[in-house]
Amino acid sequence: MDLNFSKEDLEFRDEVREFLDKEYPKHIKEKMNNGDELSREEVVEWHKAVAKKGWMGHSWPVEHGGTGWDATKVYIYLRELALAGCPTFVPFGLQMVAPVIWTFGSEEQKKKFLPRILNFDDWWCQGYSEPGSGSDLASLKCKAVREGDEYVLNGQKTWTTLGQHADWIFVLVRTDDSGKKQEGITFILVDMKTPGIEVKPIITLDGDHEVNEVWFDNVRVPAENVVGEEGQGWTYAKFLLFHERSSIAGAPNMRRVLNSLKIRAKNTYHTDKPLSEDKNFQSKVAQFELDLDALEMTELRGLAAMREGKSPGAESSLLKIKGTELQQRLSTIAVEMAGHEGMPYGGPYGFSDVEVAATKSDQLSAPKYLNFRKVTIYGGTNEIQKNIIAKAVLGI
Amino acid sequence: MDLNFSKEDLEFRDEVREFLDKEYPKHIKEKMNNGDELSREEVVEWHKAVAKKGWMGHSWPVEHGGTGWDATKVYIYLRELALAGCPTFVPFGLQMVAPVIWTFGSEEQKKKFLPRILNFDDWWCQGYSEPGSGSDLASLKCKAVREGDEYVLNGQKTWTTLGQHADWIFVLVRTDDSGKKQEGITFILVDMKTPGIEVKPIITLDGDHEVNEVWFDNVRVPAENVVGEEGQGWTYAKFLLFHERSSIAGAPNMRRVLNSLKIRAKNTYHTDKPLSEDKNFQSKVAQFELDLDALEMTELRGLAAMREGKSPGAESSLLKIKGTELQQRLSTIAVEMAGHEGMPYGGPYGFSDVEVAATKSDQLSAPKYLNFRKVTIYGGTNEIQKNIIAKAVLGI
Amino acid sequence: MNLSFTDEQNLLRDSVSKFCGSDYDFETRMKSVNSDSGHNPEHWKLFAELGWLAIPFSEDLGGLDGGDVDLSLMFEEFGKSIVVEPYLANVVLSGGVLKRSDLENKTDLIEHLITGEKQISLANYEPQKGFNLDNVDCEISEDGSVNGLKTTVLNAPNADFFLVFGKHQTGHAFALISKDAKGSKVTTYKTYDGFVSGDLHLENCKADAVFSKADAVDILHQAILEGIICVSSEAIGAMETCYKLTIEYTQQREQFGQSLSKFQALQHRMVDMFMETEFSKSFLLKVLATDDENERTKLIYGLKNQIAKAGKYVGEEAVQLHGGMGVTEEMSVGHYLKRLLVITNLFGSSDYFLDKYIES
Amino acid sequence: MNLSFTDEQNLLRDSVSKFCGSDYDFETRMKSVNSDSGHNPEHWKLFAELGWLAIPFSEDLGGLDGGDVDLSLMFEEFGKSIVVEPYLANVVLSGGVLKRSDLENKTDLIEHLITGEKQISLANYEPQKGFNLDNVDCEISEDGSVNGLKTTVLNAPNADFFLVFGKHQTGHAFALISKDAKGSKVTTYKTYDGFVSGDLHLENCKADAVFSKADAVDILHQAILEGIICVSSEAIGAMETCYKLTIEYTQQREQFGQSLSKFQALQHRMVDMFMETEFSKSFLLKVLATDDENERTKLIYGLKNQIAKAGKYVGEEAVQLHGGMGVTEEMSVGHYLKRLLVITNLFGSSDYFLDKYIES
Repeated sequence: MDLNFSKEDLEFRDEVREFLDKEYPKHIKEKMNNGDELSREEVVEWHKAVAKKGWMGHSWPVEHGGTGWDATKVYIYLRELALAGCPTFVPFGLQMVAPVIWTFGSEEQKKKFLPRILNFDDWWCQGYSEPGSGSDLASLKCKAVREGDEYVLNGQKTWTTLGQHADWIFVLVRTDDSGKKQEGITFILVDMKTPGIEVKPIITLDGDHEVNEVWFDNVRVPAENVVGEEGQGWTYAKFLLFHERSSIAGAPNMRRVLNSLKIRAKNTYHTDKPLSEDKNFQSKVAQFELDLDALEMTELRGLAAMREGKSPGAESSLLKIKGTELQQRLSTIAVEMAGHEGMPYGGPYGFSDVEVAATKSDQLSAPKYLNFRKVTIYGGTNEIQKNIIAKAVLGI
Repeated sequence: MDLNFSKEDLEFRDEVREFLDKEYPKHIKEKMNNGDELSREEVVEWHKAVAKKGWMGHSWPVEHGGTGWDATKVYIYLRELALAGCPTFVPFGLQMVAPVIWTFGSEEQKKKFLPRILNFDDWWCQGYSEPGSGSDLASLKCKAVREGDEYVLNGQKTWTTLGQHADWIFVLVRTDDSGKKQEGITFILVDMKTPGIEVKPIITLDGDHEVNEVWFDNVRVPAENVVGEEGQGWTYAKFLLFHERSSIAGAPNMRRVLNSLKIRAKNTYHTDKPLSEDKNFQSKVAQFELDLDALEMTELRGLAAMREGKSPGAESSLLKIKGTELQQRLSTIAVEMAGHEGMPYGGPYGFSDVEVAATKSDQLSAPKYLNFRKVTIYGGTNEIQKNIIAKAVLGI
Repeated sequence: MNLSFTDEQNLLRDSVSKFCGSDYDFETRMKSVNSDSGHNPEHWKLFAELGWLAIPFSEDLGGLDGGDVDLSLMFEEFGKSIVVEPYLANVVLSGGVLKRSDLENKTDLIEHLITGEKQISLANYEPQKGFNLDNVDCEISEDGSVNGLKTTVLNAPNADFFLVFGKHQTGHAFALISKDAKGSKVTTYKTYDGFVSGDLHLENCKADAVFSKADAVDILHQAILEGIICVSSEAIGAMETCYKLTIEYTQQREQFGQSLSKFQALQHRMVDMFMETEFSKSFLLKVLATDDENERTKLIYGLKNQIAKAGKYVGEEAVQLHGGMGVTEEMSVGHYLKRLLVITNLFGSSDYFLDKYIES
Repeated sequence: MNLSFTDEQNLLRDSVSKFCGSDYDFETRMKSVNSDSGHNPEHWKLFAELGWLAIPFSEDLGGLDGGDVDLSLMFEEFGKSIVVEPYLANVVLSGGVLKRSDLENKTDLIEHLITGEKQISLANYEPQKGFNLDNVDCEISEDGSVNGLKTTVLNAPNADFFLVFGKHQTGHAFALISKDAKGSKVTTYKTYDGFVSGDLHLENCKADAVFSKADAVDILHQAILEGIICVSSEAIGAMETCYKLTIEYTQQREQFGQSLSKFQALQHRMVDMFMETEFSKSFLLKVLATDDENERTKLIYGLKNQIAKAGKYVGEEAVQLHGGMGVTEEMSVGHYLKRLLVITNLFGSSDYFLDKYIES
């Protein structure tokens, strides 16, 4: 039992570092360091750079273009990316719809979609939640009626992250409402350029436009875009949720943020001594660090279990809960650190053109805190995750 | 709005102090200060001293021998008693069965029982809980069948506090099980000397014998001992629970314990400086103090509301939850303060005859902590209190 | 011992409550927030007409002789609707400094405050100088010229005058600076709770007056203490609305075939929110009912610590229990969290005030 | 990177687990607790026969060359049944000091430990001297006579020898003292977790040997660090049993017409207990898998802090969710809480170790 990397692993780590050094676009890196938002083009540019290197399929089977890395390599890879402050991968194609397609899709669908996903030619988004469905996903109402070789979609999806940029959307629709709510759900792939689709922004507390409503008004979709069988969509949907594991990026990314915060604390004064020497601050940071260590090791235990062929199963709910709680705690430490200098609104719709005396980091602390309120809600609220653990792990 | 006492109130406070100075038996005081257990005789001696002064009925109506004090005087009285470290009053007669008797009892019952309660001639205990009934009190099974002028009791009660000392017990029995579980319950008063009653000790985690099982084997009780109407016991039971308000003694008593703890901290060393100068300890104590202030003021708000004729209602659940949480927190601070020197077992069944190097306070810290685990469970668990607040106060 | 409000106090509360209840719904508030000045001049006029702006001033200053209890009652009601009208900045902070000051024309200025004709902002905090009030670099020279940079000057864009706190050869002093004074520049911005604020740059700026050279720090301290009572009361009002909104929302919202409010885990969390609010109210009451000045100051530090924790907790829970809807701009609940978060950090963090409490 | 156990380690765990599962139910444990020696000599003999007492000693000392991982695995299983056999006192602490020491006859003593024939207790802490290891008054003089008072000497009533840590003119040293030595007196008592312990009074007591004068503090420190890993592992085992007992109890217990485990608020709390246990396991794993000595020491401080908090939390919740039954001596769950509380405070409080972590 040891945390040391083998010589081969160390070489691989150096290879990742070299790649990042050379191919991680400088202008994107700078924006990420400043906490600025990336444009659609920049996000694509980053993904393309990775795709060109052949490293997009780190979680994919080799037959579909996966890298074939073992768990340690995947860990090293994602850790290095996070520590370098790279943007996280847009997961909707790569980690969510792709496994559904290669597991349940037709040969045509695999050929048509998988290579384009791996190359980030298409930007995917998710059509799951509906207003009123909340955590009770299966109660969805968005309708699809078959007419000849097409399905006609009507209804509304919501909380569609980055839907404003997307080329394709995977949608859960109701094709039959005669049975139980889990039955009669169909999983269908829709080109966002199809007439009748409207994307409306939802502005969140931090003032950002990240999520959307997606409206379907008589949207005609070829029947060949149904994945698997009509009415079996709930099975695929659950498979996808199960695959939407909390990414390993969580811990290394928090470590990077924590480190920069500790450095800033040396020059931050709430009283006449720097915050870094303040006992309350030290205790808060130490306890956070300890929890972060535990989170990271829990991720590693999961990876190790997977390597031994065990399924990580509902334990991923555990990572989701703890990881998101820690993200929120970290953002709280940053807000407290900023004090009243965190008040000037540095969010994307603020007076970012005005030169404010407070530092950019201080100004960004509250928008980040506010943005992070969502992480315990999206992807299945933490309350739902607890229900899952209670049932699936503890058997109660 | 002010917390100052009027001249009259101050005079009353001095009167209480003078009484305590003169009439609070020295040997009891010493035992209380040392954390030793009192014998039955000593508990009775203390109550008799108060009764002699005519101050037992501080919460009673004047017509039954109450003192007729206003809310401020009651507050002052109980606060002084707690600050002087007096034993709390045994509540089962004084605060629990007495209000039921004067509200629902017959004239004969009032005449027979109330003066003896006020004079502490009888020690009462409570026969409510049963094994298996837990918080679902109304599911009780202890049976009483009428035979002529008597009821015959069979069954078992549990968690009967200080039942080993009691002269009388008030019991909820099932006289009819044909209807809903809340129906067919009868409230009956039973002489503990009646043949067929057996009291068996329950030893709690701290090693103490405070609670008991009480078994009824064909116990014959005169029908005249039924309070109110047969089958209406649930109404009286709820009235009693409502009257069993968390006593105001909670906050002043904690303040006394906290103060002695702060003094000890000046001579307690975990490192090379005294604990009283340790930042962690200071923060913990400060936060406790702030919460204690809030608890005390919440009690005062309740008293003020009562003075204005408003019912304190389910808000007493709020005091129960917070008060017991604080008691547990305080006992935890004491255990932490003791460190490994709290390990020698200083409970009532320990080697108390051996001269141990650790101080008596340190040795008592763990038994007290363990004893206080019960406070969030007894008298309706804090979970049940939350259900009550949700329903009765928040209307959900 | 007396924990009751006077009839006048009850009347005042009813009148503020009525205004907030009938004239200040969430939509109205957001209109003010999104307007140029960040508040509604009509409301401000109304506040003046109702006499609210005169409350904490003594009669000889043209005021109504109100005290902390009156302010607290008002702010609790303000908090329930997270009112953005600049009462804190003008009346409590600037008014609080002025009324205690030895400024010659203070009666005039206070009169303007009371009528609502002029607005005045207190400028004391500076970038990276922390929460200790006397820790400033800004210099007020002998001849009244002022140099320095002041940050998060509440309500700055609406201010006709600034009360600038700075170093002075006697120790510390205040400088009265009009908004058009040469050498002054205001950078205005919104704060994330929807209020307006600004930085004040002063370069050889000539003050209209320099005052309270003998006791400037103490005056500032007293005004801030009063400010803490006000924002704490406001937070309590906001907390109350938070748990009430949450109850309402969870009762309406159905999931898995029953209303969310029927899930026991959520019920217990709403009870916790309610309890935090109630115990915060009690602590505030203790502060208000304490006469002894040292004890009161210590308790105010404790209050700020408690409110910072409880307010943040209740606000966060409210958003969480609103689920996805809670994090949208569209729902009011998130705006309560924003204001509570600002209050948490205003005048100093929760840790800062715990330390002050311990040291007192 | 390798987080797997070796086959030998898995075998060891299975064998300990089998013993605890089949020969060490709660009743058996309480019999040991209530016996004179506070443990069962038959069990101790069995431990020796199974080779468990030889684990952490090198082969040349007659041991099995096991390491912290092996000890940790054992203690996690011990914790599941809160085993009271004096493994920590004898093998980990006394053995840990002896194996690192320069005591001449240490091989003999260790052999006696391994065969279970002799028991040895470490005596280092003193009344009111706190947690810093080098803070002792006990004096070991040139000629080997020892004066001092040692407290909470684990397993004292069963000890044939004491390893007494004290001041020495070279700095610090250990003194080997046999139980019958003139000038020594043992006051024995139970600790509230059911273990036995004692105070050791030494008055001009002649030591059999004085040893490790050069590095006594460091040796003590190393033994205590190993002790922390052991009790932390034990706590994790106890935590696991706590949440499992709670699940079992709430499933059986019916209230208001359904089993307690169906109440969502209670479910979420059991999930929290489970989560605390799992994350504690992860942290322990991090410690075990870290090679660098400084980093490892720092992490052990962190581990003790985490375990103290998590263990107490899980134990308290287990008792609370058992309701009235939880606070009786009769149910096992409360005894888990007692042991967890002792572990919380053994070697130093949770706050103490957080500070040590911060300072490292």
